[in-house]
Amino acid sequence: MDIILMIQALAIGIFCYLGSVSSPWLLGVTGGYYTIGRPLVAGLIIGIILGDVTTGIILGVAVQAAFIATISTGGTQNQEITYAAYGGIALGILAEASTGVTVTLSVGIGVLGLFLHNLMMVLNSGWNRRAENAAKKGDAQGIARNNGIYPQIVNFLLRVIPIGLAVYLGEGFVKAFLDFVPDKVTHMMDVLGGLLPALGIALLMNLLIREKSHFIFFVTGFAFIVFISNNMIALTIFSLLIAYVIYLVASNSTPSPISDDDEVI
Amino acid sequence: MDIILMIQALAIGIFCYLGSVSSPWLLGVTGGYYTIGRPLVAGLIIGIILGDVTTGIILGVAVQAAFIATISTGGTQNQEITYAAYGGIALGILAEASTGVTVTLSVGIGVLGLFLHNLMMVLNSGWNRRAENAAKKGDAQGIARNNGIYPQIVNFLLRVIPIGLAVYLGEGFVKAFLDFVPDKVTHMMDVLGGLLPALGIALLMNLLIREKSHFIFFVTGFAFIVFISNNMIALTIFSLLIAYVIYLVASNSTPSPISDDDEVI
Amino acid sequence: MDIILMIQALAIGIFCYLGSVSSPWLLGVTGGYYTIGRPLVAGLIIGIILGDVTTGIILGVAVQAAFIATISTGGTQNQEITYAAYGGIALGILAEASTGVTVTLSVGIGVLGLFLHNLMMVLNSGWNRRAENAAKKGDAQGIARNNGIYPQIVNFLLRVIPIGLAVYLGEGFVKAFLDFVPDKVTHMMDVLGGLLPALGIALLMNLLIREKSHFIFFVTGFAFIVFISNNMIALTIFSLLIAYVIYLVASNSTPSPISDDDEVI
Amino acid sequence: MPKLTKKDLRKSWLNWAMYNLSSMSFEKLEAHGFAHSMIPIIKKLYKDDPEEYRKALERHSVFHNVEPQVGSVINGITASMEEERANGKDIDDDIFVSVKTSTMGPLSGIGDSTIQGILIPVLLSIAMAISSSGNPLGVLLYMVGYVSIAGWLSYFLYMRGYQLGVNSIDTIVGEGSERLRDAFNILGILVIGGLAASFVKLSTAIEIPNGEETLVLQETLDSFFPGLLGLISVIFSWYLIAKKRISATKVLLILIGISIVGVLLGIF
Amino acid sequence: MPKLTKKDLRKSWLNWAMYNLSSMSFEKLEAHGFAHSMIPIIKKLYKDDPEEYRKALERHSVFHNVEPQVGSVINGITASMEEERANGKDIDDDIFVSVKTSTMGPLSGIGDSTIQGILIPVLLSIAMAISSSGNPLGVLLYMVGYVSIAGWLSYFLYMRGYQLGVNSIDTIVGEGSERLRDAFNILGILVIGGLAASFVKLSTAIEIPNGEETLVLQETLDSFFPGLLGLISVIFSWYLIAKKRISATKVLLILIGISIVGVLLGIF
Amino acid sequence: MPKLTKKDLRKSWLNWAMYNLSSMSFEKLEAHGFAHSMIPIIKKLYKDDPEEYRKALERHSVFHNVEPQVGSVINGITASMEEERANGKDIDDDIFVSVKTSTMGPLSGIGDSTIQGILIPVLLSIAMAISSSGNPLGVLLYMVGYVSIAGWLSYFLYMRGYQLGVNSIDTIVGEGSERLRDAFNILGILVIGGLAASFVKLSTAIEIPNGEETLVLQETLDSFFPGLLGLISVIFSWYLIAKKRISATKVLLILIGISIVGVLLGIF
Ligand SMILES: OC[C@H]1O[C@H](O)[C@@H](O)[C@@H](O)[C@@H]1O
Ligand SMILES: OC[C@H]1O[C@H](O)[C@@H](O)[C@@H](O)[C@@H]1O
Ligand SMILES: OC[C@H]1O[C@H](O)[C@@H](O)[C@@H](O)[C@@H]1O
Repeated sequence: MDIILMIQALAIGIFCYLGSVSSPWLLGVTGGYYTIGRPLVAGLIIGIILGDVTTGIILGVAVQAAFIATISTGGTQNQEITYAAYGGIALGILAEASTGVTVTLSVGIGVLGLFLHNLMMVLNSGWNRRAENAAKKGDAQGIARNNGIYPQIVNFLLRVIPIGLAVYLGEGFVKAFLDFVPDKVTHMMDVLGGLLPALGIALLMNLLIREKSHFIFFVTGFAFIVFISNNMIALTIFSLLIAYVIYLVASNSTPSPISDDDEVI
Repeated sequence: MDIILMIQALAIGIFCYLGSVSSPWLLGVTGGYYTIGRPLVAGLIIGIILGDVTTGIILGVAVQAAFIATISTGGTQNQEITYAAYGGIALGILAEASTGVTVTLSVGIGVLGLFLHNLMMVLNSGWNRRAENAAKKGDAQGIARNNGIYPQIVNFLLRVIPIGLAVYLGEGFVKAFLDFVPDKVTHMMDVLGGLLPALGIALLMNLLIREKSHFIFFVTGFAFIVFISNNMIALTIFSLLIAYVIYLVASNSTPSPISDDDEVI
Repeated sequence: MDIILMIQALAIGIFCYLGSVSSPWLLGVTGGYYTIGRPLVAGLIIGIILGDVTTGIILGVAVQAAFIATISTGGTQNQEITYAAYGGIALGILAEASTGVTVTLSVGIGVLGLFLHNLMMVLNSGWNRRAENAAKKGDAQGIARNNGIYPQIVNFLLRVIPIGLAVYLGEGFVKAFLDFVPDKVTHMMDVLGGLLPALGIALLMNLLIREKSHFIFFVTGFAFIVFISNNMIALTIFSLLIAYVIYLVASNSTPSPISDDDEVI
Repeated sequence: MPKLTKKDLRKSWLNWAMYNLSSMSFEKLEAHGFAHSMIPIIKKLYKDDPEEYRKALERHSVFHNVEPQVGSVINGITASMEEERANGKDIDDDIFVSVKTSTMGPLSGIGDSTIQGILIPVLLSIAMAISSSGNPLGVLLYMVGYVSIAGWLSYFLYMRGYQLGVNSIDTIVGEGSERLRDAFNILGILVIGGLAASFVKLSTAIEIPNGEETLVLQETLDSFFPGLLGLISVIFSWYLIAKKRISATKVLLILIGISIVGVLLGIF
Repeated sequence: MPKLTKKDLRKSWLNWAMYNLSSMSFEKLEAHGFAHSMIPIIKKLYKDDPEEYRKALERHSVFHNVEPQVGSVINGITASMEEERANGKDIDDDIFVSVKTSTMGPLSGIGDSTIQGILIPVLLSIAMAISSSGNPLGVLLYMVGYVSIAGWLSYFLYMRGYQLGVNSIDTIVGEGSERLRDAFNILGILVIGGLAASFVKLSTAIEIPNGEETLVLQETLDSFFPGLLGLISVIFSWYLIAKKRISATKVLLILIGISIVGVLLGIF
Repeated sequence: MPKLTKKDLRKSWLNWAMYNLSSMSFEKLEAHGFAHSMIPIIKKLYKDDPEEYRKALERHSVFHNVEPQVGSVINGITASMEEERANGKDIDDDIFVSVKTSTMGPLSGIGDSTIQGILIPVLLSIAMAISSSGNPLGVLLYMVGYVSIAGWLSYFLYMRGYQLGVNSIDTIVGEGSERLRDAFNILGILVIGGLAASFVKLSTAIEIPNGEETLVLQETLDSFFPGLLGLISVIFSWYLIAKKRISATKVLLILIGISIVGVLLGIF
């Protein structure tokens, strides 16, 4: 019994590694971070590993909703989504936790994971120095090894060990904890699960909204879903139309640098 | 019993005065005409005074719907909404009239009220002359009194007396009338209640629609409510988007007075 | 019995002629091809002739849906809609066929009809030559006859005879055929009925879509119906708004041929 | 050097906010309301010069009319101009007049249509939705909502007008603001289109016998254009007012007539 | 001085409206329909000059093709030009030809797409909604609606063309009208997008076993994009026609083939 | 004349696609990933010139950071520039540096917001709708969908960059592309508005006694603006981040605090 859980925990840890932002093996971020690394996909994979696909997917959907708008720019992330997904969903299934609890578990693990991720980035400086030296010596093989292979050993260990252990040992803790937890706290977790996406979306807004008038578009998108059609494809199509019209407006104006006319004349 | 009704009638008359367009006491039109003066608010107030808040509000909503788009510009109004609201709703509650009948009562009283309002404006010419003289003499107090105080006496009497009497004496008349009234007539009143907002809206259109193409916007607004989402907030948000796009279009064109180029060159 | 059907068949043939694209008698295409010639209208007329208005209209609606976007440009048509409508719907009623079968019948007859229509256009070359000669001789009457009257004899015969015969003789064939036809085939016909409008719409798209970006509008129109409001009037109103905005955008840019400024200066 | 304090300005604003229309007559409208609002300003600036004091009172007692809440910006501008004048700048009566007359029109246009045409009806329709079965919450929401928005707006615009002084005129009547007003205009038209759909209600009672069944005409209309009769009523009323130049009262009578005749004929 | 009367113009319009395509052939199309329409005009203007009469008839017997209802404006313009010519103005045959050839194209483009692509399908789809269960009201509505709109349009445009004469050419083919046509084009594309959604119907019959339950694929599709298969069918057909240059008839055969094979394979 | 073959380019692209972030550190990020990607190119072009070989490796080992999938276009451009240089054209290190630095920013901006802000959330939300009750179809759809779109994009952009070479810089950072990026920006804002509405969920538990009945506040809110509390939460979070410059982690703590306190007070 122990052995099976150990293998399962190991497998989950390995997938957590494969889905990490710097793992190269699945066409880099394309098949890794942005595919295997998403909680929705993690739900399916963990469900297969633990033998309960349906629960896995349902928890995957819940965690994905809370992390719908995580964003990684310039190497920084607001939450370590892969740790969060593999740690949280796996423990959620094992401890038979509700979606609210699973999301909260994920958030907690995501915060811890962010430390480990940053630790890896710090340690990578060492490999970087070796790669620089290889470049100076004209040693292409050295670059390839110090860029593509060695740092992955660290990354692998930093993911497989903690996540593997958490899954292997965590079930009991979580279950015991859940027995104690009053209804109020479960409710808090549900509330938090609903609030969390606000953070990621706020970060996206911070990236995209450059002037006050842009708020009109944000509120329009919100209103579309809430009042008109609760369907993201529909919204995307109408947004394309609006963006296209704005593009036309901008195209018609800028090609004519009239304000410069004075100089020309 | 009589005494209670008398006090109630008086109170209603006073609120009708406070909600009038020229009453200063509630921050002028802000808290007066545009707040206390609206049939919706009148419904609540009359409901409190007559001891039946729910009926008051329900009738207030009905009368408000018929007067949703009254507009006062340049001192002229299409209907005297405050007389209409206080007279109509109060009698409606007292006579246990239906919403259709209450709306019709309001319309009738509104028409009579418009005469009284215009009468006040005529009489104000007298106070105006006195204020002019005060100004010529450098008498600031005289201006304040002849602008802010004395004319209000007339306004007060022209509201409290007729509305007070109407409420005090009207119940019996209306009830007797309602006993006679055939179903057909009640139905006519309902029809009229539904038609009335057309008048106010037509006046607003007259104010806003300046060229044929503007009809596209009017019909779009109509279609939005009828076909897409029966929610005025949703419509307002989308209208903001459209108005903003039109603004962008206009901004991109006009800053470049190209037609003047010839002169410049 | 035979006689009645004969008269009915004849009447249907005559309406098929009156609704043809070159028949002048109902204000040309206005009352003819685009009114009497539409399957929807044909359904009503055939229903009256055969004494089953309801079935006629229901089949008319079905066939009209399949032919909603037929288009005739430069004398060419993608399907001969009038033959299709009168032949298909009449046989559909007589053989008590389902809507799917009726649509398939119409499609088949429409293909055959296209040959006959093209045959008429070829034969008209003869009348054209006579009209040319009349013009050369200054014979106005000759033009009128060779343009308006004589070619109609051919058109009349090419419609009344085949459609009349088809209706008169076809009932038995169709019924016998339907007895044999397996369910699968009926289902195929239903599928085809749903697919057919794609052809006409594709031809319209070919006419209207001139650049890739135009696809945004096409998909928006589609999405509007599918996601927002399944009502063509609503879509038309919103399309007017969008087209108007695009028109404003275009108007603001082109009147100022700024790129030519250099020449001017 | 006389200077206006915050207190003077607040008093002046309050006088305006309260007494703008309190002696309204057909020929002078807000004339004395404007003067009333200037009293605290004039008292402070010209307290040592009775003649200037008198002239100032007279100067602001001329015809004035503007949407009062939005129009408070003019009072603010005027206060700042009076202050400059009292401090020696050469501003004669003509300039005061032209400032007022050039801004009254545009401000009334945008103010009336935005406040009475958009803000109030939209707030009301939200409140009505909430209160439709007698719940006071919606009414209270409207009262608090409207008073705080409009009260703040009036105060803010007064102070803004005072800060920017004459320079703000351009922002009000310039080309840029015209575009903005055009945009608000379109916003207004869209919203009143929606108001029409929400509030004008007319349905026909006509039923057409069709074989054994009867066809309820209103249902047929609703199947392709709900509210069509309401739309027609509005456009008809607009046509009478805008194209036939018929007065509002006569249109009211016509609508009453239509209701009566329509019901008698069994159309509605 | 020969002058055309209202009666002449009406007769000419009616001749056009009725006989525009009545002798249509591949090579001449509306040539003689146009001549037919000019007969009342020519009779009146050149009744005293047999040679001019003859030449005029010949002049208008050349190839012509335009959407007939919108195209009546050309007949009106031509009538006014013939009148001017009969009154001495120097208008030779070339000008008549160039007026016709320059307007035929744009008018057919806008006419065919607006009338056959927007007006008729939209009217039909309203009528079909009303008549879908056999009620004749929708059909009657279509008949009355279309004939009055299109009949009025054709008449109005003829008369308008006559009034404005050659000057209207610019309104038809100028830059302003091009923008208008572009806008109508976009209107048309939006509307046919909606037509596609309303009328192209394709649904899959595929069911995927999923544990004990079965997954109905069409329901899954509907949950995120209803009508997706219809949209794909339309774009596929458009691709064949516009990009692969396959004829309409061949596409028809392909659609038939898809229906047969799809049903046989259990896809549809 | 050394020439790059399709095979070299494929290898280079693959190295990039896999190893772009594999040794990411705070100070160098994709520096060595870029060098890794250039190895096949450099091997082919400078195999006979060890010094150039060495210098090229060094040249591409400097700081680099760009959205990896969209950024592959830079690798393509660089490959083509290296080829030209190896064939004698005078391209010195500065130009390589400036090409990279000028394109990194815009490409990351558009890439991060379009891929992480639009493409992935929209695909995910479709998949989640399908999989919401445990059906794996949605998840599989996402996996196949995302990998094929992003994989193709990355490959296509690399090859395109190679074809166009330095000339493509203008298409990336020029004025036209800025307008395009602005449009994408607006697209993104609209979509994340919708994401907020779909995913941020907050509802109040407050009930107001009203006579005998109780008023469920959330129902009242839903009657005029569903999702209002969610919208407020998002705007509040944005305000903390964008205006108060509070870090994401602190905002997370604040949200946790709100959940706890709100539930304790009975608000949520
Ligand atoms: O911002 C550009 C880029 O920066 C880093 O490389 C990572 O965070 C990527 O995920 C991101 O796309
Ligand atoms: O039109 C401006 C203004 O004119 C008068 O003062 C009144 O009718 C006000 O209600 C209105 O706002
Ligand atoms: O394309 C213009 C015109 O060409 C021919 O005359 C016919 O096909 C008409 O139906 C069409 O409108």
